[in-house]
Amino acid sequence: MAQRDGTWVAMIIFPEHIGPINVVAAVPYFAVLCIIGFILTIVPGLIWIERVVMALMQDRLGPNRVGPRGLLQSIADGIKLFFKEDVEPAGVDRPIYYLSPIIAMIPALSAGATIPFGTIRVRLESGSITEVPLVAGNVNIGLIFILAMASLQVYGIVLAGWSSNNKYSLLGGLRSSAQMISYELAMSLALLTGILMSGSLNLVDIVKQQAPNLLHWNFISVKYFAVPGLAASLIYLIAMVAETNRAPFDLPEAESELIAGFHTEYSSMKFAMFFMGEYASMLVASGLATCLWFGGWYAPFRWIVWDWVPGFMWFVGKVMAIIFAYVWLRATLPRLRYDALMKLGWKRLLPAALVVLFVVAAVDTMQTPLDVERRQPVVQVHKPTQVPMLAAPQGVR
Amino acid sequence: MSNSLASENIVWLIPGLPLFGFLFHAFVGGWLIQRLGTKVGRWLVGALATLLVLASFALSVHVMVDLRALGDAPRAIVSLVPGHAWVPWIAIGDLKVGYQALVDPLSILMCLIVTGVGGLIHLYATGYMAEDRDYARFFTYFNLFIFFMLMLVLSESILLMFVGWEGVGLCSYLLIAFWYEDVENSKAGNKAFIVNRIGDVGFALGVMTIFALFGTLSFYRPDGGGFLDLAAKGLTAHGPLTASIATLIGLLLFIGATGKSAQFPLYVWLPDAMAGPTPVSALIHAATMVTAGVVMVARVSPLIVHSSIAMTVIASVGVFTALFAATIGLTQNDIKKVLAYSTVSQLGYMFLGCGVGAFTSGMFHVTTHAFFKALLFLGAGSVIHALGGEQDLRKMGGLRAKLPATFATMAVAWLAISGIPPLAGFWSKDEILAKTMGFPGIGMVLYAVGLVTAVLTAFYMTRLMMKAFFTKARFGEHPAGEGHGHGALHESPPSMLIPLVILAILSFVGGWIGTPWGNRFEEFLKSAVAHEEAREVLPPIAGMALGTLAGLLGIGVCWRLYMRRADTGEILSPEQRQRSVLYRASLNLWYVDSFFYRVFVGMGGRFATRVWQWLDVGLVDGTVRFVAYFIGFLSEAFRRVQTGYVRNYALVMVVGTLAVLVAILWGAHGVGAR
Amino acid sequence: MALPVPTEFYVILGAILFTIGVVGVLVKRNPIVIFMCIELMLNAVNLTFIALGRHFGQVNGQMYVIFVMAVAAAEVSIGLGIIVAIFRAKETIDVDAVNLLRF
Amino acid sequence: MSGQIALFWLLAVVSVCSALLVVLHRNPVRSALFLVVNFFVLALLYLTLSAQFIAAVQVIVYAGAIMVLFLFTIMLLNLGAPNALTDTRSIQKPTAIVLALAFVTILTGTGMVNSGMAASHASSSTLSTGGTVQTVGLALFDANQPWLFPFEVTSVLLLIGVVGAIVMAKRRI
Repeated sequence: MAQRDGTWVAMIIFPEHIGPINVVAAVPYFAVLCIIGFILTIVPGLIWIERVVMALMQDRLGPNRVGPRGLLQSIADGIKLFFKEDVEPAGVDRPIYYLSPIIAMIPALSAGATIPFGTIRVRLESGSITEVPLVAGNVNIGLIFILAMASLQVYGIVLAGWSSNNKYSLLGGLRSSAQMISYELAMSLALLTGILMSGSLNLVDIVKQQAPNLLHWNFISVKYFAVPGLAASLIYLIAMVAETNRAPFDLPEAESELIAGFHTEYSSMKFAMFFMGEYASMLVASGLATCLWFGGWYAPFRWIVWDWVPGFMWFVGKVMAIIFAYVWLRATLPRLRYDALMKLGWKRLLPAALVVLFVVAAVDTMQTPLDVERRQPVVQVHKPTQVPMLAAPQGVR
Repeated sequence: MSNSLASENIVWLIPGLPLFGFLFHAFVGGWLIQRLGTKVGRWLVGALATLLVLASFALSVHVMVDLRALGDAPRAIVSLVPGHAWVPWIAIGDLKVGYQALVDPLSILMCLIVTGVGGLIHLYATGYMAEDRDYARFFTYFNLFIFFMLMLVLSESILLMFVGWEGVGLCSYLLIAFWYEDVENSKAGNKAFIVNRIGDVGFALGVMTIFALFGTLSFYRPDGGGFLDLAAKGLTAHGPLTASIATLIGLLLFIGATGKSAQFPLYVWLPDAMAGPTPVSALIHAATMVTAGVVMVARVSPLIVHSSIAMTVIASVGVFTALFAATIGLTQNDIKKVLAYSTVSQLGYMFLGCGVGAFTSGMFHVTTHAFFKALLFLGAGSVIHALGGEQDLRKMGGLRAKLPATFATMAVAWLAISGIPPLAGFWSKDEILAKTMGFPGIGMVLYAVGLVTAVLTAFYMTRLMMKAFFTKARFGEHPAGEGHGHGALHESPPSMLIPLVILAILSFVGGWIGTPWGNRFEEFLKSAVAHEEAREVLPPIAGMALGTLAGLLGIGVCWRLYMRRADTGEILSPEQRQRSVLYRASLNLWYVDSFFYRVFVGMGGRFATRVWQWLDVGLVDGTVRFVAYFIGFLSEAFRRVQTGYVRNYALVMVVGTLAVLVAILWGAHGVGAR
Repeated sequence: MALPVPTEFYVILGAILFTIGVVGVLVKRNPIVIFMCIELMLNAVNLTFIALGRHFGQVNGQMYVIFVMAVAAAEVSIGLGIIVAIFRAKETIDVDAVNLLRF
Repeated sequence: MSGQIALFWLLAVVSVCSALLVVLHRNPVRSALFLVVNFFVLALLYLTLSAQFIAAVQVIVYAGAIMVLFLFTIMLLNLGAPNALTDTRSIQKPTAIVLALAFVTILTGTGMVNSGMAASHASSSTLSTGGTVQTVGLALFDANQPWLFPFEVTSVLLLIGVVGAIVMAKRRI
């Protein structure tokens, strides 16, 4: 196997078994630990980055008291939140009020399960070397799974807004449900475009087919003449920002109108969990964008200068670049008015995404040899019976 | 049979370019004109439309060269969808129709005519329509027309041809009614559309009959399974091809052809169609679309020749139409109406040629007619343009000096249509008449009528020329005209004159490819149509002499008569006109239109009213009313069930479901017990 | 034998869920809850379809489910629209208050 | 009892309980949430039936879209207050319960479920890839199977749904 990318394990080649551990089988567990650990530990860092970058962009000082360059500020904030009194306003719907921060966080974390963030090489017993993707769930419906989880994220916010017994919260919750449903359409269509370009729903396959170099990454895929990919990825990025309720689409928590929106009545750790959920969904959305549009863990092209850089470093780098774009947007753009938000979602992004999807489908059709001259019934090609069979679970046989 | 066509990958571009033009003008054109300003925008739109058609022409030439390399009987079936061998349009049961083109001499000839003449007329139209409000819309329709016409001639199956057939009909309708603010124009468009529907019923029935009898709609297939392949072998899908089958199909298709190609009695729409802009008349109602019927008959000729009845009917209708329209053309005063009846008459000649089995001659006349009739129309358009929209011959005269270029080019066309050697019209008309003589049975009768028609043709065309160009001017020096004229009388701009000149050259030399001494046209075309060696009755030179004489006779008589009355430009005085029954009949179109109106519109309307009153109001409505009263009576009793509570209804539904379940179970157990 | 969980289990579960949905439709007065119960019934049927489809080794069951879901989506959008319209007109959505269409 | 059976029982109990709570709870928001739970469990049941694609679509369509719409409407009309619209006494409720009991007895108890099933156990041993996107898609778009046309018609249905919802809910169009 040619060493066509510089995964870090190109240097350290695992055997299949380290002691009693089967490495290939252990990869998913390892990946789960990596994802959850990464997301949970990076959040304070992200908050610090956001504050510093914003400060730089807005010509302010930013955090500068706790630790060098305010580096420990986020940790101090975390400790503060942890020890704060747990306030429960009057008239809340208690079970839902306490559940909703958790509901807000779980889908974001579980969506990370199907995002591959690198590969490692493993030497099998037969002596051949195989490349194992670092992913918790390498399933064939990976992207749909992420979509499903993304569609669940709205519950946390809606329920928080409703159960707080506060009209600002309720308004925030309503806004966010409308906003997330609206932008989910454009996002799904953009994702569908990406799926069509890649021909798979499995994120590992999607990343792998973008392998050779920059020109095969979906966002400027030369196979589709660059423009549709560019448009679709742009649509995805915009919809992604709206889906994660980030500026300039942060209407659910528009502080100038709604105090703090859906989390007005939340404090201490409950508030922290909302915060974590938001950053987790940002990270997952960025990771998905990286996998689908920006070539996942691959370097732009092979170059002796960076061939030694491991794949997951590229992945993290790309994710961080997208996070930086998030911050950049927040520092630059004012919040949209509500009708402008809806107009953008329904009248601009959705039609544009449809057009792009159509174009990609058309290009795809043109490039696929159809040749149905006197075509035979398709069924006879693969199965003699009238319907495809499907499986019973593999268990007891 | 045919090896592959070298240029098969570019055939799709021939209709594809005009289609692109259509889409471009439809979606971008108007915006472009708005955006870039009238001058630049219009120039761009017009230039693009013209260039696309001319590019199609160039591609057609390329394909023709490649086609000739295929040998004696070249024929290729290529896909119209790039990159795919066969893309289905309809695939239901046995009916399989794909987007495919049949490239053979007939279709490529028509491509050349459509794109060549069409391109010239596009160029002309950029000048003619320059002042029009709906410039982009005009070229949208124009390019769409070219696209559909190319689909018509290129289609591989008769169903796809039908699509093109209807498409050109649509474009014709849209363009006749182009200036739709005027009610008359809209009515003319409607008339064309409705009359064509009558013919289309025949065509559609013919298509269905073909599918029923042959099991396919493809003309030719590479494996020899097309219905013309079968017909050429004297077979149908179910047995031998009998004369009665051929007669049935032939006549049905011919009904379609009479509609589209304005043959008696369905010709009435064509003169009214002159309501559209003149380039439209030239392109659609003279050069291309109206010849679609001839093309179609020539295309299915291997089938039609099996029926002598159908052939005789085609020839008779053709020659009758030729004579009939020529007599009407003698007295019309609108310059475009004269040309319209002349077109009808010439189309009759073409059908005469087809009917007597000389399909190549018919197609030859299609070709030359496209040249000189387009030229005549464009010349007429130039005159109309110069006179600020005036179309009445009585108000023209003496334009020879004012519009020298227009006159010179129109004179060529005039002589060509009159059948004066060595111009184009002479050769084709002569060939048809020569072949007519050899037609068994009534050949000589047809020939005689055709010859008389030739005299009349020369006469009315000379009349037109005399009235317009020679006699004393009968218009003011500053014709009142909005839009077109710029005050003083002026020659047309170069964009209009260049097509005139090119067409004049073609009208002059275009016939030389089909002289009796070396008929290269027939050599080229004869593999694509049914071909029968004609019986020779007179030596060719004698026939040619007779034809020439007929033309000269018509011209001479007319010339003398008008030269005598050069001051008024009228042969007959008003009293003579009042007295002459024949003159009035001809002027009033032999009362055919009013007859149609009275019978179909008047009596038909009364009949329909009667039927409506008795059948619909009395019987159908009566029954419905009775049922309604009856139900109402019952409902009085049962309406108590309607409590208005949805959940009650749901409860009843559940009870019903339970009942059904019990019934099923009981039934199942019953079956099990048995 | 081949199937670890007998298909009958799934079918009976579907029947129970369906019946619960039926009861909900019959006893509830809040049209939104009635609607939810209808969705419950549809899902019960879906479960049966998929179970039986797996049982017979066919993909047909899943096809039906796809159509059921599409129809359910369309139905919900219109149904909730109707409920909003009714609420706007009558200031209540009690199904028993909407009884104009009666004898 | 194998692990799969145990899993089935767990899911079945959760789904039946949540379904019951949907009906019994007086607060529409709670009803909706229990319905979400029910749908989620059903998605898991689909997974055990190896219909992965349907399971994901179940979550996306039902939990992610339809139920959010329900919640949205409940909040929009502010119907979340408990005890709203409890049923007054009438014969409707007892009748409904009796009927339901009859219904479930007939459906499950009479052997109808088993009729015709035993015959075809053999076919289920034919294993393939299950309900993956590929299997479902190939079957759905196969011109030789009857699903393609209904599928296309479904798009029209959804369009009508969109138009209908707007016409219904918008005050001025």
